[in-house]
Amino acid sequence: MSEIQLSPHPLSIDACYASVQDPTCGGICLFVGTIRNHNKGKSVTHLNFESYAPMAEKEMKRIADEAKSQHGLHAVSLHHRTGELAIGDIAVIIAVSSHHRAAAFAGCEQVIDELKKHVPIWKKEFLEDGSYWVGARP
Amino acid sequence: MSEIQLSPHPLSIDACYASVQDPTCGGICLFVGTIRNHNKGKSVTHLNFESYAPMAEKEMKRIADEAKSQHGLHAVSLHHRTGELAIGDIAVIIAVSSHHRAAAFAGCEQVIDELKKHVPIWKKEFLEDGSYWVGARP
Amino acid sequence: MKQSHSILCFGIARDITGSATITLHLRPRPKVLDLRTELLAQYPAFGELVSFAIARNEAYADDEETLEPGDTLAIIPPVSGG
Amino acid sequence: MKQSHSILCFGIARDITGSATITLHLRPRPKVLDLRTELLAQYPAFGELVSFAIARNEAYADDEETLEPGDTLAIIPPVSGG
Repeated sequence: MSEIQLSPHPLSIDACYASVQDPTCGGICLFVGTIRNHNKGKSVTHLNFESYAPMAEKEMKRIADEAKSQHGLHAVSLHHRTGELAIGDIAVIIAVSSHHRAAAFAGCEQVIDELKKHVPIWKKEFLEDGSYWVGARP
Repeated sequence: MSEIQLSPHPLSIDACYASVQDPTCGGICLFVGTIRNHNKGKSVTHLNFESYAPMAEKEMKRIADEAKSQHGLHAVSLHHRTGELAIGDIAVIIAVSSHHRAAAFAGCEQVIDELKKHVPIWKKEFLEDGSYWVGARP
Repeated sequence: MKQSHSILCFGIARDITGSATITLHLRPRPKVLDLRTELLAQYPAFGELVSFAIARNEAYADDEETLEPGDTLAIIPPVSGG
Repeated sequence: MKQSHSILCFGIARDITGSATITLHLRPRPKVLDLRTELLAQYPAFGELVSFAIARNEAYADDEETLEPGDTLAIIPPVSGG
């Protein structure tokens, strides 16, 4: 089972956890990405996530499905927030359940690594003196 | 910062998460261990965790501190349940925050691996036709 | 006879073009590479980005793919989710 | 003149000894290894376990450590937390 959400509403760790929990699995690995108050020495006040929603959802589903089959996972859940977020808000949650603990860790790490490389979501950081699209320019 | 709990009360993922969350950290890795409904083909009805509490707390603290310094983590939280648990109940939660994502995954996995090797906690599984201490006999 | 294609712009691509959708006129049966070349000709600022990809029908497209009329096209500047 | 030590028993160790605490009488200034040897002599069932450790003052003890009167001792059968 793999389940994805791209949502403008606050994300819930419990909801992501519940969607992969299963009495046959002993171990669940989660990754939670939050908004940091600084980036490369600059002070961030808030930020905005823009997405190409239909393609982002397809890429999220593909990444979750690939991690599931490559690591023999029981279930993968991947939730990503869009819109304006404040410092400390949750941007992304990944939950992975597996019969084998090491596979849960490896699968969860693969999902966040692949998401950061391929899913069409763009982060604009707002500083005290301006804003910029993260990672766009060298 | 490292924080440990050995508790007869239900564990909270949100509480464990909150104790490591920090605006300077972008990534938190969690591991949640739950009670499975089977073990080596046998049907488990419930189980009981017994601990040597003062020593278990010292070992938990040592393991959390070592992971923190070895992987350069920001914070580690390690909560373990004791007493009688039902299928699906949470036995252990580990939360690790870090500036670097890969370190959070590696540190979290180290904590659960070390806990399973060294912390004096014993699991008695109750099957439909008896009970036994897990891992005690070959 | 040129073929016109409308292209979605996201993130910094929208800042560069000044619009959420642009229209480019390309040779008949163009490849993705033709689209990239025309885009750089009209908007040289794309050359200043770390990289950019083209999505065709909501999937990453290779430079050698041929664009069909009616394809949904988008410019994908460097992503930064998570 | 033997020295008596009380020892905490957890998990399957309590099932084997039938008690949460046992008392063993050892030679003066015994080592952890002497305790293990006496334990196996009195309760051969410990030899059937995968392994067992001895904790001294709430930490794992090496076989060569010397036991002092007043030490808090415990039998640690294979752990299974998590």
